[in-house]
Amino acid sequence: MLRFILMRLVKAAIILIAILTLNFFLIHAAPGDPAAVLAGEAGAADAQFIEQLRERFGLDKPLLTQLGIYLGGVLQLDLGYSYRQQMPVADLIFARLPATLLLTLTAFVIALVLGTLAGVLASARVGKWSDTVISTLALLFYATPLFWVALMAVLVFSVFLNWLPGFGYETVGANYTGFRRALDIAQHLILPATTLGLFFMAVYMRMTRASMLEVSQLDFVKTARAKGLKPGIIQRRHIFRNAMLPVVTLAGLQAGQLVGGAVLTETVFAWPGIGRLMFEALAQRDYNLLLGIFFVSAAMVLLFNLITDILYRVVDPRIRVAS
Amino acid sequence: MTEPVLSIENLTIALPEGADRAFAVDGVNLQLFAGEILCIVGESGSGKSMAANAMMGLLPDLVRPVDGRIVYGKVDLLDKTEAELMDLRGRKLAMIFQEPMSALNPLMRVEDQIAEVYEAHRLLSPKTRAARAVELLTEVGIPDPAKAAKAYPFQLSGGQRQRVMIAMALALEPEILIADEPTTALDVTTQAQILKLIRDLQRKRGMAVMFITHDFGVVAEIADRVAVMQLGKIVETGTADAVLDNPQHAYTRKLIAAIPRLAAGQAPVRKEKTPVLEVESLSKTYRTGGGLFSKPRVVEAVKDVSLQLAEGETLGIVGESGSGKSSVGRCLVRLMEPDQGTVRLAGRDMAHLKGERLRAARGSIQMIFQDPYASLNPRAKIGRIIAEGPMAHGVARREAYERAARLLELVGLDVSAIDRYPHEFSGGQRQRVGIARALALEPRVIIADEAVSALDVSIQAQVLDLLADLKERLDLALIFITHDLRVAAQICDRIAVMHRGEFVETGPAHDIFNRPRNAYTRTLIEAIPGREKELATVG
Amino acid sequence: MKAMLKRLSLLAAALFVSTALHAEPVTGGRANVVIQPEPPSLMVGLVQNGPTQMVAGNIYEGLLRYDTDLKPMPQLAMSWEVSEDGLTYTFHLHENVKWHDGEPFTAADVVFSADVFLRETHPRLRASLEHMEEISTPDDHTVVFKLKQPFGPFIGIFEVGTMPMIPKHIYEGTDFANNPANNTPIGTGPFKFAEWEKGSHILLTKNEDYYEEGRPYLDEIYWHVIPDAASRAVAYETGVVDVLPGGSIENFDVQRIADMENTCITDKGWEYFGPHSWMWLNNREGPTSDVRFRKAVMYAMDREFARDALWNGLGKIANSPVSSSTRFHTDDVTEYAYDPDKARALLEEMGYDGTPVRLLPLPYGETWQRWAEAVKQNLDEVGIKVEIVATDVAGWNQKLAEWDYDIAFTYLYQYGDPALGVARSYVSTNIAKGSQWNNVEGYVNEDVDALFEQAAVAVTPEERQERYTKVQQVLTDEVPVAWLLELGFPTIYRCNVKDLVTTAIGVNDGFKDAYIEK
Amino acid sequence: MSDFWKRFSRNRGAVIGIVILAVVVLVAILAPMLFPQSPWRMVQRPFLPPLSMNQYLLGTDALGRDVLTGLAYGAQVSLLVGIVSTVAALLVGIPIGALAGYFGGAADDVLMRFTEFFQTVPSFALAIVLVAIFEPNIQSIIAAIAVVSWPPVARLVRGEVLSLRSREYIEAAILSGQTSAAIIWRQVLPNTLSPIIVLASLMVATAILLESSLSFLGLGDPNMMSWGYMIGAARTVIRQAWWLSFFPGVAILLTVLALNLIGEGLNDALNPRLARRGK
Repeated sequence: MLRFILMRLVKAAIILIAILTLNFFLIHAAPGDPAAVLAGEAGAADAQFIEQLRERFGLDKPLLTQLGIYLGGVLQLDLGYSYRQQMPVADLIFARLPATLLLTLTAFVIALVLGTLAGVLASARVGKWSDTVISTLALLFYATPLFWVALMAVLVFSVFLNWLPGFGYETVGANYTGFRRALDIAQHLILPATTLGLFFMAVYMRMTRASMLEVSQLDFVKTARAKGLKPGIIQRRHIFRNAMLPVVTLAGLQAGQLVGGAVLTETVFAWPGIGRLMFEALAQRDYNLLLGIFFVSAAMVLLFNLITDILYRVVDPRIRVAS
Repeated sequence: MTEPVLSIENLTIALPEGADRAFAVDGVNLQLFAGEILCIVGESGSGKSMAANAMMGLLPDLVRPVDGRIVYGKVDLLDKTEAELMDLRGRKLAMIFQEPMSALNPLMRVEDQIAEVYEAHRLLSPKTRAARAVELLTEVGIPDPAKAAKAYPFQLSGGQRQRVMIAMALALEPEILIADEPTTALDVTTQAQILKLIRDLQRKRGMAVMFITHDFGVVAEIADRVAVMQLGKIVETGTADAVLDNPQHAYTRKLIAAIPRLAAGQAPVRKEKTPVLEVESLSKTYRTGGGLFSKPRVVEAVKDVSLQLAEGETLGIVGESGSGKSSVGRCLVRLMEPDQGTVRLAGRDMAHLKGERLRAARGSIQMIFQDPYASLNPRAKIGRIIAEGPMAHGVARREAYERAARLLELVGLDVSAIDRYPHEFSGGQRQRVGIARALALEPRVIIADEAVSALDVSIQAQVLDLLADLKERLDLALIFITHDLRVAAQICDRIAVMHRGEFVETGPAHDIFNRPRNAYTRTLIEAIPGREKELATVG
Repeated sequence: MKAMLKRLSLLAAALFVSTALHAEPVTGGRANVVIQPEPPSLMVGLVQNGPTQMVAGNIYEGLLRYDTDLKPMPQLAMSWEVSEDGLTYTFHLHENVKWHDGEPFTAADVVFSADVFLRETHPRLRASLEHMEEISTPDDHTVVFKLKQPFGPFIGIFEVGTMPMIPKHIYEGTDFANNPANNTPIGTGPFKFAEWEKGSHILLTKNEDYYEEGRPYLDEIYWHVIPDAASRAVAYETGVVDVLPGGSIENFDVQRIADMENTCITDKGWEYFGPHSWMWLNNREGPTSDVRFRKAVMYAMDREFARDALWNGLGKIANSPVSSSTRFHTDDVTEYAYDPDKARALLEEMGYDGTPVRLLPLPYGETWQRWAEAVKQNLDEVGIKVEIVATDVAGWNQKLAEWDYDIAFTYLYQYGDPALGVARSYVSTNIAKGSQWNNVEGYVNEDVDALFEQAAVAVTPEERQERYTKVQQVLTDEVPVAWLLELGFPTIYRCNVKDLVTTAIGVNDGFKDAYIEK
Repeated sequence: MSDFWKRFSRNRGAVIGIVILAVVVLVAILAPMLFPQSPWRMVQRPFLPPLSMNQYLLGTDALGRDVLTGLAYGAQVSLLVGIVSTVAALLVGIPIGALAGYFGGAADDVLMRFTEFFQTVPSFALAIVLVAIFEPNIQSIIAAIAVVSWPPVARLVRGEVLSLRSREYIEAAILSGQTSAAIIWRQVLPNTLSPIIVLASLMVATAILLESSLSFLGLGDPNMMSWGYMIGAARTVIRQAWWLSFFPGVAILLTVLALNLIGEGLNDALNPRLARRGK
């Protein structure tokens, strides 16, 4: 197992460097540079000022040298300095990361738990009305644009009904502490986490349902019935566990994509996470910050994949023992 | 006569709309007595499995019994509620299946799967259940039962898995065991062991066993009584000896006649011909897995194999699964790259040709495949399937299609087939198309890789006749790869027995069957189901 | 349409009643204010963008403030004199001013700020300092600026955003950009920096040692970072914030928020900046190089509609390159009313062949995007084919700097004087690739160059006015750019927040005088 | 084929999907005839609520532009982007998957690492960066969507080809001396068609969602009236004018739903083995 993890880490590191390199060139291919943006915000600038900024950012060096400097830093776990924000990139990202993690993980858990439950339920009553209702809902969630659901949710629950806060991470300026603060954050979390989770919930539901139905056709289920086992036990012990294998794989893949989906959710709900940070960094050509965000989100994808693989090994003895 | 433990009366099971016939099982009457093994024998689609599943109440969703009764202990099982059936299953009626791999839950330990039988009927404590599991495993003859109990199914061999299935079925000492083709997926030596195990256990416990099979050899080994099914109906029942020795119904007779006889004829003395194919020291080793940190697994599939094949000669390569027989065939046609050795085809070494020259040389050695459903491109018409080869070798389109038409006639199909798609044909017809395709390039050598294994016995006989006929007419050199010694006995002039990648014995077919020199060859031949019976009959 | 206009006029009327009454200031309380976007830094000597100035204007101070008529008022300088020849500016500083860290503020700090620190870091001030001969300190509380030649706008450069006072004892001899003290700004202002939680809020607390007795009134200012316009509106509605500085919320929301109870709105406090919007028209090539085409563009645009639909009826239609709040503005110019027929006629006359023109919107949010769409439709309707080129801030900067556009939206500040904020966009000596704050349109007219040059150095206001009037007339005739609106940015606040907007830079230095009525 | 239609039309969802999609396609094609005026034209006062004027059934937006006209022209953009980007993704994904699956070994390794790499980059973020960098216009949007959506195609095709590769008829084709190119083109790819068609119909749906998400963030083609743009532009005025974001959202929902229904119907009809389950 240890060797497996080690191997995966080496592979992950290579992929990360490749991603950083690709993005490095992509970003530098974009028109405009951070010096000009920064100068623009100052309201006026002359060539001397912009040159001065370029020198400060190291933008006057050849591109490959810049890449080398950057990757050299990354290898020492230094993500560089954001000149736009006048702070180390790592600080900026880690200030925002908890919010994104809270949002995405909550959404992920909601989606996974409710999605699989609904899928199991639907597969158990396949063809009956409850299956139809669940499947139709899942299809609707699946087809609805995330940002639109988010907007509608704000409109209904925040504007019209005034039940839940429609934006932000916590009540600004309230200065709650302890449990009160946790409750406050939880209230703010409900709408964004649910809307972000809806799509994935639909995905898991459809996947679970299909997988349950497929597994229930397999021979060992017949064996289990031939033993005289109750349908409930067969569902749980035999069908569900086997049906979850593809769902686990998918969940791992999707968990990474949640980070991307968070950009939209964070935008609509003004959630102070790295999705928004990325969008801002992009417009301002904050190269280091943008690369840092890509680094962190790709690392998260890889981490999720790793967790999935480990989980898979725990669930599936064939893989566990074979290695 | 004593009361049957179970009797099936006029059982009729309907198929869903759009199936090829209305009833899977059509008015079947059967009686099963304690202490006997009743074999239900029939070709695929005869409805024999359906009947068995109906007894367990395990019919597929869309299939339902419409008439008749299944009487067990004076009550009709078809009337029972699901809960009542649940109580009977495993306790009074148990079942084992064809595929021991897929019939076991891959994610559960063996002992847990056995213990579940007790759990389902709320018997024993969890601890004693585990102990019982080991006892049962011991009883079904699994080596190191304590270790096997902790194993997952994938860690066991096919035979061991089937033993686990049997252990599970026997856990609550049921009155009736239903065995649905339990040995079909197993190698012939393993099959012999499992058949013996079932027989022994049945004797010991006085169970009634309903044994479903397509193989008359197996019937001869194990059956007390036989029921022959055709298209959902029972056409003949009787004691094993009566049915096998003196079949009454035409269908039964046809089936029995189609079984290849073991008695390999003395090969006619042939005039010496120059060998068309000479293979020397062929080796192939697989390496799987392995990477930065792990060692690869090495399997020597083919070890130093040499053979010669003359024009008009048929060489059989026989062996169990994993023996490397298919690898030899694939190395010869270069679907697989041999590591070492030479393959001289009409004087030219095929083993080291590359690229365009290999492509051009391929015409002279062709292959007939096992699965008639997988060997024809479902999206191509028959004409194209046959003509493609010649066209790839530069034959003009028209000429290639004309040749295809001639070949279809040759293999006994109508010329109109040329414009039809594979799915319009039966398995046997498709196999004929496969043969026509192999002939289209006018090869010197044809390799038939399990070419009749997927076919029902009656179809198998027809295809074998066709091959024998073609061999005669076209003076073909044929390498016939098979696991079925009966088939090999019927068609081959010489036989090579393969075991763990090596030819352990090579010789004329007659000698191999009558005077096997190698110990493995002997085991193999002795394991052929129905052999004793046949020898006894022939005398 | 009528109903809407009525609503808008009510809104406009509301603008003028807000600051009318004066009562006795109340001490204490906290102002909750929106800050958008989050400033990169509060060190106003290094970073001069809008949000930095807005927050830091209450931490740092300049020598002077300016009222809404741009008249100088005392700040760190108690009083000042300008010599007759307009060459010597003498400032007398408050004597008991202390930096937030307790060090005394002296004339040496002024010299350090203007001549050392800002000369290096502040390009806009650097340009004005070109006119300065020397700076001297006869004593610790007197500073004398001596000019090379008269420079009318000089008196206007002492505001906190243009010439903030930087503590010499902290910065002298250090690498200014990387001085760790940048994170804990030290000024002389009425409020001290207390706390900054990135992504959340900035807290300023009252400077108890402030040199003006009794001020400030507020205990603290809480600047909320809410990175979403709709959310900022909600924050005001739910009472989380009390002040929405200009540009905090989308213009479409202004009407609704302004209609709320206890809510006041003003478009004052921007006079110093005089935000003036126009479209750059590329004078070098393409259809826009033809003056008839440029005039057609002026006639084709329905600027009144844009103002009413997009800017809540706030702001004025810009009829001249000089904003009406900037000194030396004149109305005696060629006017371009909405007249599509005239536009079509002009296009006909020049023989416009339907060559498409590329339009760059200003990438600063929805309003600007909509405006570009509206203008595109206006131009379409007189037969000008327009293709909007979407780009973000960085791309927009680059395209302008490299003259890669036909028409491009922009708005620039005028800093109270045409010499500071107007001339730069029209004089031919200011044509250079690589910047978007110069003569980007590539307009060349020697007369205009001469008039601007003379006006800047003329000694008396009358002389200056004469030349600026002339130049405004020439420019409106030749339409080097298409002027749009003098933007009105509304500051929205609870009516019990008093005396918030009293100067020409409004909220930027407004909390010194502001108090909250209970 | 008739068998296919029979199975397809037996699926109620699929029929509903086809009907909705047909309407959307018709509206897109007929938009210039149904609504001769440009969707950008300011025709009435801003924020006219729906149903208040017969001529402008769904009201007007912040600049007084007709919402219904916008929806009709938006259909063009959504379908155009959805279809073209899917075709582009297929053109990239199918060859990569086919080559990797057919040749295996080192080629497979290299191509699949490449594919994996693209799957590791958060796809929506990558799309945003690509569009922002190459500046939002119809080409860059299509390219960005294609870039982030080809990996699943490659994986699917590879898997299919891998399983077909060991099919006996492919081996027979090799033995009959056909070239690799001919085998891939004539034997392999035709048999991967059904899953590709199913995937493609779902990809069109996903592409429409992606385009609308990009437009919503302001990364749409500014010269094209798209549904995502309409919602994005309406976001800031959602409290004054709910209809501005509501109707385009419903349009996206219905179109994407229709494509998903069709995809499922196709799947059931093309893979009858699977279809029998669960009924």
